[in-house]
Amino acid sequence: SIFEHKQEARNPFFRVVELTDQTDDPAIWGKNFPLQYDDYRRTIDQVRTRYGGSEAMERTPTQADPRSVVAQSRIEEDPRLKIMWAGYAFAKDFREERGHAYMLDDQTYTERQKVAQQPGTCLHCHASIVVPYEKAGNGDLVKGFEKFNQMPFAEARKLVTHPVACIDCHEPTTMQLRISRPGFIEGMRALKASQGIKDYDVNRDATRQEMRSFVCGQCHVEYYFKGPEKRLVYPWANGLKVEQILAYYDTEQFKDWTHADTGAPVLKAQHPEFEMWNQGIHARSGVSCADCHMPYKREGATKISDHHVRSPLLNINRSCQTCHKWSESELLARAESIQERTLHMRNLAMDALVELIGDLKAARTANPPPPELDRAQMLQRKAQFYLDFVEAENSYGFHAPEEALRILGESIDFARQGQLAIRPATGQPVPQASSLEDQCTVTR
Amino acid sequence: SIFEHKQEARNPFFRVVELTDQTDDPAIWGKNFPLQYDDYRRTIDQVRTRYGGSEAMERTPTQADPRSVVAQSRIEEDPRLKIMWAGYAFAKDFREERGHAYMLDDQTYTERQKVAQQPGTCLHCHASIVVPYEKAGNGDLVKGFEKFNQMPFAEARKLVTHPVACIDCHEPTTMQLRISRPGFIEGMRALKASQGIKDYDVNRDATRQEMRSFVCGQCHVEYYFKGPEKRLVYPWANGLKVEQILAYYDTEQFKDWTHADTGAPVLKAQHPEFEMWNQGIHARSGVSCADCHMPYKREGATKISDHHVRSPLLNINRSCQTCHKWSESELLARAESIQERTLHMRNLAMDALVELIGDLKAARTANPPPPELDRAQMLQRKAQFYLDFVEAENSYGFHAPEEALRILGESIDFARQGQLAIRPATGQPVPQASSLEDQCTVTR
Amino acid sequence: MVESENAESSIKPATSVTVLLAIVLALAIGSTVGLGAYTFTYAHGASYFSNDPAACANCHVMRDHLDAWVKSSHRSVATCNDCHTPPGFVSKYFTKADHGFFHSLAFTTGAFHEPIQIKERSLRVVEAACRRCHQDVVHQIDTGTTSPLAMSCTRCHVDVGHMN
Ligand code: HEC
Ligand code: HEC
Ligand code: HEC
Ligand code: HEC
Ligand code: HEC
Ligand code: HEC
Ligand code: HEC
Ligand code: HEC
Ligand code: HEC
Ligand code: HEC
Ligand code: HEC
Ligand code: HEC
Ligand code: HEC
Ligand code: HEC
Ligand SMILES: [Ca+2]
Ligand SMILES: [Ca+2]
Repeated sequence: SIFEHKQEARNPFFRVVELTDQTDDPAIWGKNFPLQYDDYRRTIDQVRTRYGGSEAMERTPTQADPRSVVAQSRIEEDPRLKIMWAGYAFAKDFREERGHAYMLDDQTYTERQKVAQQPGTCLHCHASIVVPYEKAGNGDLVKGFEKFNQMPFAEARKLVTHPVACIDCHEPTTMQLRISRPGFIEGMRALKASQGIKDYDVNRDATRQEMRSFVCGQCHVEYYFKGPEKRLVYPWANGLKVEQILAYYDTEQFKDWTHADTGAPVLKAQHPEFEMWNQGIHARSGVSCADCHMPYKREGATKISDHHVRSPLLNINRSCQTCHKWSESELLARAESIQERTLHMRNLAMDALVELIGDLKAARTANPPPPELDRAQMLQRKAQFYLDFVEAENSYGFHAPEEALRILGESIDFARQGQLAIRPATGQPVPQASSLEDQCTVTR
Repeated sequence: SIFEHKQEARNPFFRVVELTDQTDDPAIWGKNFPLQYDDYRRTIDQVRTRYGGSEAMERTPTQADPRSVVAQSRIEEDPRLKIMWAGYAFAKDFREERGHAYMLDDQTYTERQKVAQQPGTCLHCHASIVVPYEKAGNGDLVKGFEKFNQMPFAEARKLVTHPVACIDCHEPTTMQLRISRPGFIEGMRALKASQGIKDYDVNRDATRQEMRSFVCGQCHVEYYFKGPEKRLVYPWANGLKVEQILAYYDTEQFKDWTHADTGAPVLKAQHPEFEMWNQGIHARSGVSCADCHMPYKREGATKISDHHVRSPLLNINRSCQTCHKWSESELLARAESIQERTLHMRNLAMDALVELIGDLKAARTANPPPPELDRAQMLQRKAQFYLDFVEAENSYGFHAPEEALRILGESIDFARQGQLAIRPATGQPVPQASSLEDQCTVTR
Repeated sequence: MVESENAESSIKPATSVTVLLAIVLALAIGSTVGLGAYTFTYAHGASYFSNDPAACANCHVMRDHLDAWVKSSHRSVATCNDCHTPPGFVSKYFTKADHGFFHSLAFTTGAFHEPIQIKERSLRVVEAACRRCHQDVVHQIDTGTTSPLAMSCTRCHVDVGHMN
């Protein structure tokens, strides 16, 4: 009743336990902040939206993989993905991502662990790792990070217990947002340097509104493992746009793998939500990840951030209507029409790429192989990275609708040019038995 | 009360002269509405924005063309347009459009009049034509319209005096907006019919807010001349999207001309502002043409619609800032970044099309011509219409940024597929002198 | 879109009046039983009949709107009731009773859509209020229709009363 409302209004929360830099168990934080904790735990929910969320698929647990529920397989939904990733672990197992509660298990038990030997680096984004890093580095976060990177995954895995938890985003005494991930700290420093800003320190220099996106950018980004130290690096030294990231990889002469069918030195793009969001109108308007994925909700007289991080389309009134006057159904329709258009172009780009891969496969066996084979392979690298940059981005274009369509359009152009590169020029007749005869008679 | 106020509002205008359905001279209307008339006359201004407006180019008047100032030539700015339009009047003269004051002269004196025999139909959108139509039809607007369509341009031209004027958009006694153009009335009826709405009457059924865009849609649309009667038809019977319009032309087996270099049956898209705006977020949000191109302005004690119809980027504070709180420079930057992205993709699509045209040219002379020649020609028709649909749309993508990029991406795909269609399959070696020798020795 | 010609025209005083009077009187003599009435008095129901914006902000759910109003261009020229209540004793107090009584009810039960959205009828009241003060400014553009929603001011000036 209204009486309680007024009571709550006076004192939103009071602390019952003390929290330190060693407290990584979210349940303990939950004693002070039960409302946020309750929502946080609800990330186990699996609800599917038209293009997002995730579907709970039953499976019979095995010794090797005790999970009784997983998310739907993306490579079964669209087998063209297996052709794009031929020769790489993703062709074996790639699923729709689901809530934060699952991040540790899904990483531990994915088939990708079996077909390839993964480093401890992986845990940077799948576990509550502030305390483990500091332990491993004897109080030095970065040293701990480097130690983890060089361990085999299985060994490193033993040192972590929780998925992302309170301490990964919050400073325990003030509850201020805090960046805990070396990958992001170093990535932002490189990015700002490219813009002429010297030794940028995200925890010192970022505004509060920026932090509401940066805490997510700690993990929802494109990345690679650099050198034998398997250091986690965010490829931002030239900027966040797809062409700037590709240029970075080209100068580093980096490839994720050699394509099994075509021999092209290809790359795998991974969840560049932060990079794409940066190219969109919402970022430009100062709208943060948390504004949409952790909107304020009223609990009695206080407003809290919804810690049930999920698709905003499951929560449109809080996520969108604070800024947009349109009805829930209209806002849903607007988001889905952006996603539908993106998916349509993504499918055209996928077809073009698959056809290029087919042509390259044929061309390699031809004798003599076409002179432009290398150029065509480099065009596959380009077309594929551009396509995957949108494919791997999990909003189906919503975070930056125009940028997504621009990238897909260019991807189509690269793929088709690759096909053209290894075909004889137009007007040159296909050599036919007959025409050959003629030429022979001539030479006689 | 609201009612009383409304009654007063009904006829708020102090009139010094009476206006009838015969009054086509705007100067007379101007006696009653001096503010609107003054702004209306200012459409003679020529100011260039980054992608729009128009530039005043001096020229020495001739007998044939007395204009002392014209807008810049688009085909000189980008000669690839001449290749796209090879064999069509637009390859001779195509200029940036400018203010309403010039519409009648620019149409009368364009070089396109000299290289082709144009019908009276043209005047539908370049003159104040309500009174002339009714005169020609003895009081029947549509009859007059049909008469005009069948006259040669020169003859019809003698029957009109003013560019678009008050009477073309307003009902003279109430000043309410009114649709006077048969082309639009019939086009909307066909469109609505395709949506299951029977005999739609735009002047009876449209809301006031819709009318604030429909008056512009009378002319800022794609069109063609149907049959020997040269009837002006807006190709909307399947819908307003580019693929729906192309499908309409395909079933009508219509072509604007046969491409000089390739023999393809091609189409010319023209200023589909209304169609593209309809696909954009602003239309979806109920924002009309007049909201941006005729924003309200304070004149003394009252607000009026700015009848100086022009680029909103020359008037950002009134055109954009009532709805968007961003600074003028930020709003300008947002619009230009949309246009820049569109232009970038438009250029890629233009390159792809020009390359296809080159290949087709070569393929036609080849002996034997490649079997897939027809398919490649149809792909040129598609690629070219899609590209021109964005090229001819005068906002450089602003009216519907995502739709413009979608269309350009598909255009690229069509053009490249056209090139591939007429090339020998990959893996088939280019016949080389040497390899021929070998084969000959074999046969020996 | 916010605006639509079909939206039929403004309040029908005739029918409303009786209903209104009933409610208004009922409230005035506080004889209505149940939570609504309890809340009404608790939330300084009496202050409903004043023009003090604070009266509205007795409800924390109205707090945001008060804050947004304080930031708006109308802060110094119009209070809540200038925009949210129609002129004329009866309809004015009916609307207040609506905000007071039904909002009290909604507030107490917590059964309302968040974020709070203006109802079409209330929007009509607001749209009429704009015209009350700005007739001179808009008499040329606000023509040819009997529904204030047909030519919506708030379509463009959405934040004159509440600047977020
Ligand atoms: C303006 C609102 C908005 C902002 C800001 C935003 N997102 Fe999203 N995000 C969405 C929408 C809408 C979707 C699509 C959800 C769906 O399809 O169900 C989405 C999808 C996602 C997904 C996939 C979710 C799923 O259900 O599969 C992830 C992950 C994500 N966003 C992360 C981020 C990150 C990280 C940021 C900041 C860098 C961010 N988002 C910024 C609205 C937003
Ligand atoms: C420590 C790394 C990390 C951080 C920090 C992080 N995420 Fe995630 N996020 C993940 C991982 C890993 C997954 C996938 C989990 C899985 O599929 O098992 C995920 C999944 C998601 C999803 C998909 C949920 C679904 O139903 O598909 C959304 C939405 C999301 N994150 C948004 C955010 C937002 C917003 C933030 C910041 C407030 C954030 N994440 C911070 C690692 C992180
Ligand atoms: C830079 C942060 C980061 C690193 C490093 C990282 N992940 Fe993830 N991972 C994420 C995010 C964010 C998601 C959710 C978004 C998505 O699935 O695209 C995710 C999702 C996943 C998923 C669930 C969806 C799927 O792909 O099936 C698996 C499994 C996974 N990661 C395994 C790994 C493995 C194995 C490694 C190491 C080789 C790794 N991750 C390294 C951030 C990271
Ligand atoms: C993935 C990042 C992330 C994780 C994990 C996380 N939070 Fe938060 N939390 C946020 C963000 C973002 C905000 C908004 C902060 C701001 O606006 O400055 C926030 C705000 C808060 C606040 C301030 C009040 C509010 O609700 O806005 C509290 C208290 C809080 N979180 C508690 C917790 C607790 C307890 C946990 C663990 C159960 C937790 N958080 C886990 C991102 C996170
Ligand atoms: C904190 C404010 C805020 C939130 C939250 C927000 N938006 Fe927006 N949205 C904006 C702004 C600002 C723009 C840019 C246009 C403008 O300046 O008004 C925009 C633009 C849009 C556009 C037009 C962009 C385009 O590509 O056509 C769509 C659609 C949209 N938002 C949908 C959503 C949806 C769906 C959600 C919730 C998942 C959402 N927005 C959440 C502020 C917000
Ligand atoms: C939301 C605002 C908005 C709406 C609504 C809108 N336009 Fe535009 N229009 C623009 C902008 C911005 C430009 C780009 C002007 C420039 O580049 O200088 C433009 C460009 C144009 C141009 C080219 C102008 C020039 O300077 O060369 C024409 C013609 C045009 N619009 C007609 C229309 C018509 C007809 C409609 C309705 C069917 C419409 N517009 C709706 C904003 C709008
Ligand atoms: C009777 C036909 C007709 C109508 C009605 C019409 N236009 Fe035009 N409009 C034209 C023509 C023709 C031109 C090009 C004139 C020229 O280049 O000589 C033009 C040019 C323009 C331009 C370009 C100005 C520049 O500087 O480049 C804009 C903007 C424009 N119109 C907007 C509108 C809007 C908005 C409406 C409705 C309120 C409208 N038009 C109604 C025929 C029309
Ligand atoms: C359906 C309406 C419509 C018809 C019919 C029409 N025009 Fe136009 N015309 C326009 C509009 C709108 C513009 C301004 C936008 C633009 O230039 O793209 C324009 C611009 C022009 C221009 C100036 C820009 C340029 O292209 O150089 C010329 C010249 C012109 N028209 C000539 C003609 C001729 C000749 C015909 C008949 C064959 C014709 N128009 C028929 C609507 C029309
Ligand atoms: C190309 C179309 C067009 C032409 C030509 C045109 N008007 Fe308008 N006029 C409009 C539009 C659109 C409105 C806004 C009407 C509405 O909102 O209902 C308008 C509104 C008006 C109004 C109402 C008050 C206001 O300013 O909003 C008057 C008076 C007016 N016009 C007079 C004239 C006069 C006089 C001329 C000729 C000198 C003229 N108009 C030419 C389109 C036009
Ligand atoms: C009458 C209101 C109105 C006017 C006038 C208006 N806009 Fe908008 N604009 C909107 C709405 C509504 C949206 C959609 C997002 C939303 O729902 O907030 C939008 C979206 C946008 C977007 C985001 C779309 C995208 O593709 O990212 C941009 C950019 C924009 N407007 C710029 C402009 C510019 C520039 C002008 C002036 C030439 C203008 N607007 C005039 C209401 C308006
Ligand atoms: C008893 C607490 C309370 C008080 C006091 C209060 N409101 Fe409200 N108001 C609410 C609640 C709860 C809602 C949401 C009701 C709903 O949306 O169904 C609301 C909704 C509204 C709305 C939007 C819904 C509608 O009816 O259009 C307006 C406008 C409004 N209030 C104005 C006012 C004004 C003006 C005052 C002061 C004269 C006021 N309120 C005083 C609780 C209150
Ligand atoms: C100058 C006029 C004006 C004044 C003064 C004003 N409002 Fe409003 N109010 C509006 C308008 C306009 C809307 C509708 C905004 C929209 O369309 O979303 C509105 C909407 C609301 C809503 C519904 C929420 C929403 O966004 O639709 C509430 C609640 C509200 N007002 C309360 C108040 C309170 C409380 C005050 C006094 C502190 C107040 N208003 C003062 C014009 C005003
Ligand atoms: C109680 C009288 C009153 C009411 C009700 C009222 N206004 Fe005003 N309004 C004023 C005064 C006084 C000013 C400041 C002096 C001036 O500019 O005329 C003003 C200024 C304005 C301005 C110019 C400053 C700005 O904010 O841009 C606009 C626009 C405006 N009002 C629109 C509206 C709209 C729309 C409504 C209804 C939602 C409304 N007004 C309701 C009295 C009122
Ligand atoms: C299509 C958008 C639009 C609509 C609808 C609209 N206005 Fe405006 N209004 C404007 C613009 C733009 C200005 C700024 C004019 C200027 O700066 O010269 C303005 C200015 C004003 C001003 C301030 C005049 C001054 O400079 O003092 C008032 C008051 C006002 N409008 C009231 C209203 C009212 C009341 C309504 C509804 C009857 C209304 N407006 C409808 C766009 C609109
Ligand atoms: Ca998901
Ligand atoms: Ca122009």
